[in-house]
Amino acid sequence: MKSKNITLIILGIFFLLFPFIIKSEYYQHLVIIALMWVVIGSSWNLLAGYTGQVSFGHAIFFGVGAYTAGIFVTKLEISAWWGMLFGGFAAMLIALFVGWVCFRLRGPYFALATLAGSEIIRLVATNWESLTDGMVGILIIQSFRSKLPYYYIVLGLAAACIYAIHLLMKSKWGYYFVSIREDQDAAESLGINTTLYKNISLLISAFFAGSAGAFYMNYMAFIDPHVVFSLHYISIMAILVGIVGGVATIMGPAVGAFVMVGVQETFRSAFFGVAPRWISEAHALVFGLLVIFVIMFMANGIVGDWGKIKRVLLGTRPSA
Amino acid sequence: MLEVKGIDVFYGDLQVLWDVSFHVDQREILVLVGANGAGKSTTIKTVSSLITPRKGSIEFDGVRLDQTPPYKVIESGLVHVPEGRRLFSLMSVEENLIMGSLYGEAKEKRFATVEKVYDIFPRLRERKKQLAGTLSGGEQQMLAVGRGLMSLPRMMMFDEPSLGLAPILVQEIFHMVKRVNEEGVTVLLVEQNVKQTLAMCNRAYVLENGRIVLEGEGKALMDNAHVKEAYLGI
Amino acid sequence: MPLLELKKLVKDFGGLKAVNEVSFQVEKGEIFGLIGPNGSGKTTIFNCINNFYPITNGDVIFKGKSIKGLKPHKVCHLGIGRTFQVVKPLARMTVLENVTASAFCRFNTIREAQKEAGRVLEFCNLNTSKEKLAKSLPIGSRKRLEIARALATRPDMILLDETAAGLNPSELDEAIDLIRRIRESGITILIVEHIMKLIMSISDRIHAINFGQTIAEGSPKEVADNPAVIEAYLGEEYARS
Amino acid sequence: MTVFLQTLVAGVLIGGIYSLIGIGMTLIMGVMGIINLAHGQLMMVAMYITLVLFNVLHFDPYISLFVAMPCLFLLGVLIQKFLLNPLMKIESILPENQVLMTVGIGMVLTEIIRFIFSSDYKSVKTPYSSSAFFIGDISFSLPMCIAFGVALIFTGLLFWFLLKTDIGRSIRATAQDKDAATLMGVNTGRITVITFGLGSALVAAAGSLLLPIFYLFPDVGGPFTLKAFVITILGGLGSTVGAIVGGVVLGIAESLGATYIGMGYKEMVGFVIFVLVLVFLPGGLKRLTKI
Amino acid sequence: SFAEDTIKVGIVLPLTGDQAKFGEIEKLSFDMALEEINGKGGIKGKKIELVIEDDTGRPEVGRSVVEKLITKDKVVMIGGGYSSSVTYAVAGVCQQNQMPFLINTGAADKITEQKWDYIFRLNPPASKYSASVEELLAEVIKPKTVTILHENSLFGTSSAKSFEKSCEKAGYKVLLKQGYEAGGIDFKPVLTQVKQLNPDVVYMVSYVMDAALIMKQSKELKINPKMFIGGAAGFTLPEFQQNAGAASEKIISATLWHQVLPFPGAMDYYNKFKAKFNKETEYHGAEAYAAAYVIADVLNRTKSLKNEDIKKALSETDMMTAFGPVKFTNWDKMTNQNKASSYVVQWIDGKLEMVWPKNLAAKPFVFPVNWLKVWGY
Ligand SMILES: Nc1ncnc2c1ncn2[C@@H]1O[C@H](COP(=O)(O)OP(=O)(O)OP(=O)(O)O)[C@@H](O)[C@H]1O
Ligand SMILES: Nc1ncnc2c1ncn2[C@@H]1O[C@H](COP(=O)(O)OP(=O)(O)OP(=O)(O)O)[C@@H](O)[C@H]1O
Ligand SMILES: [Mg+2]
Ligand SMILES: [Mg+2]
Repeated sequence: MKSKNITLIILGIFFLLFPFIIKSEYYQHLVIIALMWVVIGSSWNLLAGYTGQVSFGHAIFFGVGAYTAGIFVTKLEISAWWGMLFGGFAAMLIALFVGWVCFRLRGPYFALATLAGSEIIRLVATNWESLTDGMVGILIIQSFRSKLPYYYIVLGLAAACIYAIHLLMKSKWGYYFVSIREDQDAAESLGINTTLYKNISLLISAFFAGSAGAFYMNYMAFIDPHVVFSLHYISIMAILVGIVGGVATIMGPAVGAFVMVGVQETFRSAFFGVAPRWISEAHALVFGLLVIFVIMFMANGIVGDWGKIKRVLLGTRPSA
Repeated sequence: MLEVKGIDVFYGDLQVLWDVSFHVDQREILVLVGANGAGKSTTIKTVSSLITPRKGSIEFDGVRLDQTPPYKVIESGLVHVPEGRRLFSLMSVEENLIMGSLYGEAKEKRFATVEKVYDIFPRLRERKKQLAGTLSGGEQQMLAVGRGLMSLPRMMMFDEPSLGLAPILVQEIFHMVKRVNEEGVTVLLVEQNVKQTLAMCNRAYVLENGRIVLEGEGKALMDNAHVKEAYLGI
Repeated sequence: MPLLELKKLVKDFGGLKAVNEVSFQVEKGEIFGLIGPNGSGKTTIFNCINNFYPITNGDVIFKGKSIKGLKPHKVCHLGIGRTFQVVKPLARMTVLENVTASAFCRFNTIREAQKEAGRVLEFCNLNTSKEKLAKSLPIGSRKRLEIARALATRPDMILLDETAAGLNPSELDEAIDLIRRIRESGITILIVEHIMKLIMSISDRIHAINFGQTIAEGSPKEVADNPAVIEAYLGEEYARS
Repeated sequence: MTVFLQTLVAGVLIGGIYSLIGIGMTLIMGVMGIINLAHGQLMMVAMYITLVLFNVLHFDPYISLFVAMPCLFLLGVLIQKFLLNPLMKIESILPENQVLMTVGIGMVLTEIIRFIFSSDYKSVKTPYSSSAFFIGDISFSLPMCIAFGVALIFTGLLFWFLLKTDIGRSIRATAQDKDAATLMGVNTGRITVITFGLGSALVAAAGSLLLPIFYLFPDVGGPFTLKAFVITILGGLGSTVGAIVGGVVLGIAESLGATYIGMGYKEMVGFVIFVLVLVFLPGGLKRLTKI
Repeated sequence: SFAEDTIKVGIVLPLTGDQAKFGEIEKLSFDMALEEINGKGGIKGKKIELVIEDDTGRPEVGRSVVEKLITKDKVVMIGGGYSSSVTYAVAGVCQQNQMPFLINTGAADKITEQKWDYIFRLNPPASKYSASVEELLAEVIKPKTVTILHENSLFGTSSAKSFEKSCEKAGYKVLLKQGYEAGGIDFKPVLTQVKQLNPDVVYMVSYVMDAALIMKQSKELKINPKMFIGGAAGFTLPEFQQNAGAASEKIISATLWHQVLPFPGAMDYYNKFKAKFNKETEYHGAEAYAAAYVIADVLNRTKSLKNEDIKKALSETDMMTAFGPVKFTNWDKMTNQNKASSYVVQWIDGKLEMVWPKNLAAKPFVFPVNWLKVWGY
């Protein structure tokens, strides 16, 4: 227990000082993106890993958050930073509707419905030009030249998200979420309002994903429907982050986010220019192979299967 | 007919059976008795090759079942009526029965056998088009047994066939097991209903914590002090 | 006033009348047995009481108020706990967590809920398996876990659906003891069971149904001697023995 | 009126193609319960096979059908045997792992094809590619009519196969309870493998028939995967007749949507129907028609 | 390689993902130009090294790429920029770091409307693609009614919008304007509507395969306007003609570039590309090819490899390329924007011919056209 606390403190200090240790904007950018994925992955994990409602449409909430921030600028002419607050709430608003429709379904049907939902909202964003400017996208002026403010904002968001989920899972709600995942009928018979608690989980999840979206708008300064409502690059990536790191673990998505962003960039840049160029062209292939590998050999993710990984790395056999 | 020799069985790292040996003779009714979790179902599952033993051998009429893939076991004339019925819940009653007769002679005589099963369980005939999943517990049990009969087996293994059945049906199930046996089918029966099973069987084994602790004729075991205390509640 | 009253309860499954105008009253503090051949509609009646299935017709009155149409979790909060014939453990939670989750029904903090859970587990003799995952329990313990979970919601009434199926005679005695102790703690019991030794010895009154319709009601002895019950359910052999 | 009729005809015909894509899915998803997000990618592979046969051996796509189907059968068999079946033994918290696996498979297939063929658009040009005949004012595209006919034939065959043959029953039995099927003498491993193979072969047929009408690039599969889901859910899981009805209904709905709401909303119509059916008509059209 | 011997230039392109096809053409064109430039001795004895990185079509990845190019590879300037979203993200970083960025494809108008002095754009913004078609309409076709179909991409939407505006200005009635998701199989529903409306001009902004499908299906439906006009490069590619067959005949299209244009090296580039890579190239490739030459020219002229000097050299650019003249000026609301013109080409007897502007025309514009006869009905 104690050594765990010490590790956490060291990690915390490291992240607080990171921009002063590593000055390269390139690495800072990668860490900012990874931290953003920590938020998205953790929020997905709350809904899918803990509550058992596997969403294939987290892009809905991410995108709505991003568009809220963007539309604040284009339509209301107020700072996109307001989006950091309201993006989360806007995502919750959509989540209410998504929940109303999709929670009538269970298991893979829920997954498919959320997938369809994200495609629907992408098409709405594409076609509703008067609000979203369609495929022209929304372009804002970045507030800061330096990366530091962005870094600390997203670091704060990630820390808040992980800590909130940590607290949540130790409370009544946490127990209820897991009960729902294990057996909805049993949960209902134990006095758990499954509809309500599934929605609560969804709302919290949507809030964080939406905030991450709003952050993306602020940081990247450009969005269009294909970017923020992308099935592959947002919804599926969120699942991968969760699964690679370990579903239903607090730190899993955090680990998953850094691993996924790291692996992606390593291959994309052909091991930072060391490896032959064709490796870079194969990075999408590598990505696919990685998915297959993780599911086959580390079904519970890096954190979930840590014992197993350690055994393999150290070459020890499981004790009988 | 069936010869189990010294099997050790594990679920993952957890050992459930220790050096279990027993044999079933032609045409007899053999009963396995044991408390909850003693490993009765595990034994049956191992015999029907769903689980592979780490040690020991299982031979049925000269066929090494522990080296036979599970789906081939039924072709050797041995059928397992599983615990908890395990029906094909989205298929109709009749289709479930047909699924019991996929190979050889059973396939040729399929439709005659279906009628025979309906005669044994008229309730099933009434519901032949209903989906198995919507049957009540008892109806499902009848169907599970009927499905087993469809393969025209030489030996049947029943895993708690009376579980959850009304007394009137429990009687029927036992009658039926008897009848099946009288028609020349060897029976291996696992039951909690110790009194009745011991009364009707030829021989029995008592399984405790994964080990065979007693063996003997049914009537003899009924008089055994340990059995009386632990299983008959006397 | 009866604690629970069924008024001409009807449940249709697309043409099939699984329950057809069944009425009975369960008094506070009694053990009320419900028997009937397989498929006669017992589990369906349970599912109608806590509204896993919507009722086709009729009414269910609990503590003087209709609970028709209330969501299952509301029914639980009103004080009806239930078990499932096909057990539904929260498989990848420990036994303690299973019961704690249900204790949250009456307690809001984790400490109180865990304390309550500990108490209930003790009561059900599950203390030794506290830290085991629910999925690793043998079937007998799983059935007891069902009961423990229902008890942890502090019900006034509990519905037990074949919680003794698959137990051998000595285990059966433990189960009977447990059910008696539950009643002694002031909880009314509505029980479905096929094991005559159990149901006949502990029930105050028994209600027998067949094809979804009432065929008899009365004391265990009355019901056991009822020709309709013998014909439909017990069988001649049982009656003779 | 002409606009309406032409829209309707266009919808029905495109529905034929959709049905073909849906039939494979209904087998894999509806019957086996495997959610296959690589379905469209499998079709894409079949299209490339058809293309190569056309370019190298000058095979007509309708003949290549008989090559592409076995090839995809084999590919499906390999995928099921080496990637999906092993998953059943792995215990994980979310059963949806299997879904993600197919996402990975889809990505790998796409990227391999991109490696071989680059991202360029490809197409085959046949004499009948753009031939049409007229009934009154309404034009009927010939290749689409052929695809429609083939869809009908395959539906009939599959319907019969699943309901009336022992392998068909074994397929359904395996989907519902693997262990029980094993006890009844079904080699469940082989059955799942065959089923996935068959589903892949069916979508291969769709690919070969689509090629003369459409064109080809490595990412062509994705949207069709989604369409296949819509069709399968709309028609009712596991219902072969449902697949064809679902395909045609989707085709008509999209066409009407394109005409009367706006071309940009065409895809959306499908998804909205999808969600509506999932929520308000669970079981799909199968529930209405009872087939 | 030794840092002293080479000058590193970063190129940001989508080499995977759904835009990879075009990224690939541009990459090959850059490589080809690089070989030529270095083959002729490079820049003042040094060779240019292009560090081409994959942006995967995602803005945040594009940003990773450019941060890496700047901080790790220490490039002296950056080129490329395919999709608008990535281009914008990259431009933002470049401006912040005062890193000269020569855009050759990213077409959103807004990119050069930010008053960013380090950002230069070789290609015209999306809204200016149809200028010459508008001239042709006014002078020859003189339509009364128009229908517009466009793909729902940034390029499709904004060029359709600007075309609609100019139609309104010219007094043509726009009967229908519909966007569609690229990659559809069946355009008949919307084409049936077009047929019913019977416009004088059908204007389509589509990429090559959609373009071929739309024309084939128009032929199936016997749509009969005065003219079918393509608003984008899709209608100028050989694949369009191969796929649409007879349905491509006499179609006209706006284009930014075509190998038949009388620019020095245009036809050479096309032929060389085809010979070397055994596939077709089109205007995206030409843009990249020209950009490489602009980069070489700038590096030749710059006083030093300092960012400021390169920026200055860029802004003084005034040269002829295979893509046409390149000169960066400030006009409308834009900064450092090259004023490339657009042209009209027509498929005549299976060959693409330049027909507008008149002074550059290789063949006279065929008009009016009896479509049913052309299609062989
Ligand atoms: N899949 C499994 N994984 C791990 N342990 C298991 C599994 N199935 C059974 N066990 C354990 O193996 C032991 C024997 O179980 P088995 O089902 O064979 O008992 P049984 O005698 O049939 O009991 P019952 O009367 O309850 O049916 C039990 O302790 C049980 O918990
Ligand atoms: N969801 C359902 N759909 C259709 N029919 C159903 C459904 N559930 C139950 N039935 C039917 O209703 C009848 C009553 O079933 P129920 O499960 O209530 O019986 P039961 O009395 O509990 O039997 P058992 O003692 O075997 O558990 C049965 O005939 C069953 O087939
Ligand atoms: Mg057992
Ligand atoms: Mg029941």
